[in-house]
Amino acid sequence: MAEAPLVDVQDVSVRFRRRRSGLGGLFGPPPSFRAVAGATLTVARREVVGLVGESGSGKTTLGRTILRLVEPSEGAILFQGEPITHLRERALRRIWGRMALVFQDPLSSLNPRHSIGAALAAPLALSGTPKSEQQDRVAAALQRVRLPREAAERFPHELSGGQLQRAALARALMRDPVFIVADEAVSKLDVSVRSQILNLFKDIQQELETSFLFITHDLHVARFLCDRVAVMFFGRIVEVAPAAELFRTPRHPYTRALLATLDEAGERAGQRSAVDQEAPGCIYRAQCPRRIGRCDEAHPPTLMTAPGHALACHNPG
Amino acid sequence: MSAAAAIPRSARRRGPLGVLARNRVAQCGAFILVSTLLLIAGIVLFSPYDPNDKDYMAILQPPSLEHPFGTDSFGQDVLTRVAHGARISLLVSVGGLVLGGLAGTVLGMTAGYRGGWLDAVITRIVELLYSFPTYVLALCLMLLLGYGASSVALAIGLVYVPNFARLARSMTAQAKAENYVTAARLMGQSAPRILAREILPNIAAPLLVQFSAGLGFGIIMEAGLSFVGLGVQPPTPSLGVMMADGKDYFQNGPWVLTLTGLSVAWIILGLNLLGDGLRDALDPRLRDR
Amino acid sequence: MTGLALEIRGLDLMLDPLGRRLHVVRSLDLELRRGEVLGLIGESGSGKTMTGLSLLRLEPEGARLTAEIMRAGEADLLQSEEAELRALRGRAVGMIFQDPVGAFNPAKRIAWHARQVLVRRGIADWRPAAERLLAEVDIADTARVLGAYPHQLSGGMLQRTLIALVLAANPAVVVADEPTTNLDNIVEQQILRLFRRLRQTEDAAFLFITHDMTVAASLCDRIAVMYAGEVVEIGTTAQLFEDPLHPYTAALIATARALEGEAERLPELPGEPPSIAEPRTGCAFASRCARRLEGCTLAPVPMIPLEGGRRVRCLLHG
Amino acid sequence: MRVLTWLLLRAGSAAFMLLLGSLVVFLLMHAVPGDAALAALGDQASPDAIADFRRLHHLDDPLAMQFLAWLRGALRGDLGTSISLAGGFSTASLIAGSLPNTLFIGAYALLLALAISITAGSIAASRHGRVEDVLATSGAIVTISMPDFWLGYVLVLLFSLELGWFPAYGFTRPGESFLGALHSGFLPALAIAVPMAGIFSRMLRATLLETFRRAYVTSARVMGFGRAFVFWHYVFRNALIPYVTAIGLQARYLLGGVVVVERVFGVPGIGSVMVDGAFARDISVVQGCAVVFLLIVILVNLLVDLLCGLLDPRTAA
Repeated sequence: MAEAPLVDVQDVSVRFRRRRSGLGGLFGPPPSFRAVAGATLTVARREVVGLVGESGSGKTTLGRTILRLVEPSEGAILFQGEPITHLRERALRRIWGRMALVFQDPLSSLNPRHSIGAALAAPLALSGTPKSEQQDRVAAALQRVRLPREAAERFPHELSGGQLQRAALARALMRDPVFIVADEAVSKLDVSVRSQILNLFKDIQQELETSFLFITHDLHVARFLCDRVAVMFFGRIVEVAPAAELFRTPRHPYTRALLATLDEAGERAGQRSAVDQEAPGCIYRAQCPRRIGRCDEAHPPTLMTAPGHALACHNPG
Repeated sequence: MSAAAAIPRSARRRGPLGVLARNRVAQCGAFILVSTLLLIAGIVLFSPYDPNDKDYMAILQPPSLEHPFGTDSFGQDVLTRVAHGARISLLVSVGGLVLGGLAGTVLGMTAGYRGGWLDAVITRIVELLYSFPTYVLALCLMLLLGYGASSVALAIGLVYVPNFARLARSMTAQAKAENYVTAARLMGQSAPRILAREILPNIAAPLLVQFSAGLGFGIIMEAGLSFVGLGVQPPTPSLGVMMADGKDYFQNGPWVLTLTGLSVAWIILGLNLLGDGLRDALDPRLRDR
Repeated sequence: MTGLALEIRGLDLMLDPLGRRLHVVRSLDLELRRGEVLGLIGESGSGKTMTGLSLLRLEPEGARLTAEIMRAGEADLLQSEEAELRALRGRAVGMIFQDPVGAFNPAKRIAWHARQVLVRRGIADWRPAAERLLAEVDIADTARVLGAYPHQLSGGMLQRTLIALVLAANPAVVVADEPTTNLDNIVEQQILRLFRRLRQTEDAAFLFITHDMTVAASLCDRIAVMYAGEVVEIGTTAQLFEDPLHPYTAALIATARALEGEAERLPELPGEPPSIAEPRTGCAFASRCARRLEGCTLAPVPMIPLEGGRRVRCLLHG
Repeated sequence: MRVLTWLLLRAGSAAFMLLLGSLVVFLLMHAVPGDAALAALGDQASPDAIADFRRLHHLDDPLAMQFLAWLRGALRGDLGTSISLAGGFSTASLIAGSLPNTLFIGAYALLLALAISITAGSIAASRHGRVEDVLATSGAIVTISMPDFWLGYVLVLLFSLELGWFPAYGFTRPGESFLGALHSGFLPALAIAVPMAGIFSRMLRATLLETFRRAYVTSARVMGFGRAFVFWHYVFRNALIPYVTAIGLQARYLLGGVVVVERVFGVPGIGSVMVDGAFARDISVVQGCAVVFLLIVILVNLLVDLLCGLLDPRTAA
């Protein structure tokens, strides 16, 4: 009997209303669009799941929805078996103790007016930890991400990019979360620093057995870190598979186009064109080289094609 | 492990005091203000004349060593009266700005952070207040409250509520979308705590700049209201009252109005320079140019 | 007549923000032959963008630029007359930016932009010329693109348009500053493919600035690696990838390889790039270098010429 | 069609603001201490006369009814009767007689301020950091530090009493002689315009400098376009929207200034009417003037919105 998943995302959709402002917002784009459409995904205990896709694919929104920073308009989200789909902020605060988020830009995620030490100690102060113990735990957290002790007295603007991301990770770990969403956490870092941070993520994951949802546009990064990878296109998860399998035998035409960008001689992928979300039919059909008649009729259902390999395609390769 | 190498400390100090240490314009403004305030205090304490001492032997005397700013139609020493008047005007303006600043900031931060219907309601009220010409709003309030220094302060406060509210609202809404606020929410902090601890320190600087610029305008407003006779009432010597008085014998004794106004402009210039310096140094877009 | 599209000798650029002197480009030598693509690789703050702007003489106000030689084709870029420099911009050296949306005047249609560029070149009948130019960069519906405002077009489309407009002036050198970094993977590949085609059909030489080793490898004939304001190694792409000489180059390539392969752990370069404001005596990379020698921190390391036009700034190869 | 709908919506919202504002003014004025009947009839009035007066003016009706009655009247152009002027002048006729003068002075001042600020702001920004910039910037900060009414007297001292170029007091209505109005209105308009111009040119300079830093300006210079061309087509054109918006936000200061400056120069404008009304505690006059002032500001803002919509291709297209 398999363990119940830590995070269970069931058929979640997120609708955003477009803001109407000025003359233009009035009749331009449709008043709402689905940033996430019918996403189903699980993250098991100790598992690292990658969420890859291009900008605008909805991967960041899905990550934030799982953390319930965004409320889904349809579907359900279960965290450790408990439905959190429509909890209010007050109730969420209890859940958030076990979840954390690491941002793309660490500088923006740390309050410029607070020292690193103060930022790390803030959640401890809330839970009434005595001052002396706070200091010890801050020091321990810094050590875990391999920052010197004195970093506690520094302010964010005094740290370099790599140090900042370490500090941000240390803060995310302060409340011993069981699940961390990392949103493009290494994409802004310099090449020579990125590998340090990627290794650090891997070490922390193995040491603390934390589950991760690792959002990235970089397929190499996803392969390096993740056990399973989900591919998103225009709000839909089109394929989920164990990382090695996905990179060896991608089946969705979009996954194939994406992977083809990895090697230079890759096959030609079509121009990206605007997608009408509300029209019936597969979301990818306009660009798809394997389009068949059925693709115009309905978006393909997500089916398990092999153990752990989910696919939404009428005519997979 | 070289990731654990020493992290150098940034030498530059931040915050208003740090700005004062390196911004020439702000220094200039601060110098004008401090020296003028000291001068005012000195005159109020040590002037040989009382602001209301009438000397009918020395009516409308042009500036001299004895009376550096001359005397008015009652033979009162204009410089002494300007010092006392400046004290009143400053008090009125500071009082008004503190009231307006507090109310506006609270309203704006609430609207910006909460959003939704509360934001819509507050925004409408603020927009409405902002649509009244300054003196029109003040006049209505003066009629309601009766003339006098405290009413003027209230009127200045009311006029300035929308300025602070708009600023605080937009900056709070911006800050709310910032990652550090999201991070604080995820760390379990409550809304009031986030507003006070995370957001306020980050938006305080522009509010401070607004406050300093507003002080100058508050003085002008007090002067304007008192000038048309609907503000501070004689014999209380506010700058506006003195200017109103001075205009009556402008042709015979132009120095009363001219020098009083010049003093007003001088104080406001100090405030504006200080505000400008603060803004330039605190606005990241204008920094490092 | 040297046959070089671009020749730079001893370029130094000193910035002066708030009285702190920053030496952002240090004794830089580069040369580009006609039709060549040179990759300029470096991390943020390595001075690669400043090098690009220097070629257009658009260094920030108050900066001090010195060089022995700086020529693009026949044009001397070391002019001091602003009017003469303006005449060179676009014609001697063109530039393509990272953010194609920001490169267009938001208040004007694409046609307006095309007209300004073409009329400046003396083409009165600009519209057919503009349509031809856009067709050359694989834009199919030229009429729609010309009639659109910048905000109505996608990033990839705008980048194509900008490339077409820059090439319209037949510059000797095109500086492309991270032109694909802001684009999605698939669009990025398309633009890179366009560059690969253009280098064969156009006379211009390309200086391709990027932080991405893989991108550079797929496009460039030669690569120059910058670190903390200096070029530390320059050579053909094959030379660099098969046998990187500078430890920094070697580390970059090893990291890229490890990520592409299925490594369990990535090779780490300790520490972080030095701040450009820090004073330095020797090699800027010494503090992170595993093969550091005694002499590395004592005196500035000169560029050491090797066979096959290769150069490296490292004492290990002196 | 889109524009029309937008206009209708925007006008509706403006009308709502005006209604809300009228209500606020009505309530404020109603709360003003003192009995309107006593004020109108004098202390010696008999109780019967007072009762008659109150009945005649519906002073004993519920507040809501009184407001509705006032509103009905206002829509018909009847703003009540002035109690302070002999002969029972109607408030509406007082306002109608004085409003053109105020609008004339206001528009005159606005034009002067625009002319000064566009010149000074453009020069300062394009000569950033040089002598011209320093001069313009210091000039601006000095002018915004001067009370406008005091500046009025200084101007009178200079241009009327010393040089005799302009009248020191009094105003020729634009209806009688437009040239005369231009001549006699110059000093009051200038007194309002100079501090305004200081504010405007600082704003223009700041937005121009910000626009100068935009990527498209660098891009234009890269294309080799001339300095003047880049300034007008790239910088100035794109700085216009924030500039116009900022000017719209100053409407309440500009009209506020008019109220006081009219007193200085004896311009028979609506500001003077309002101040006189306030002295006489003439509620109907003050109320009418306040609402008309509110109307002007709301209309100005509507105009600014429309102008910005036209200037922005994102909305105009």
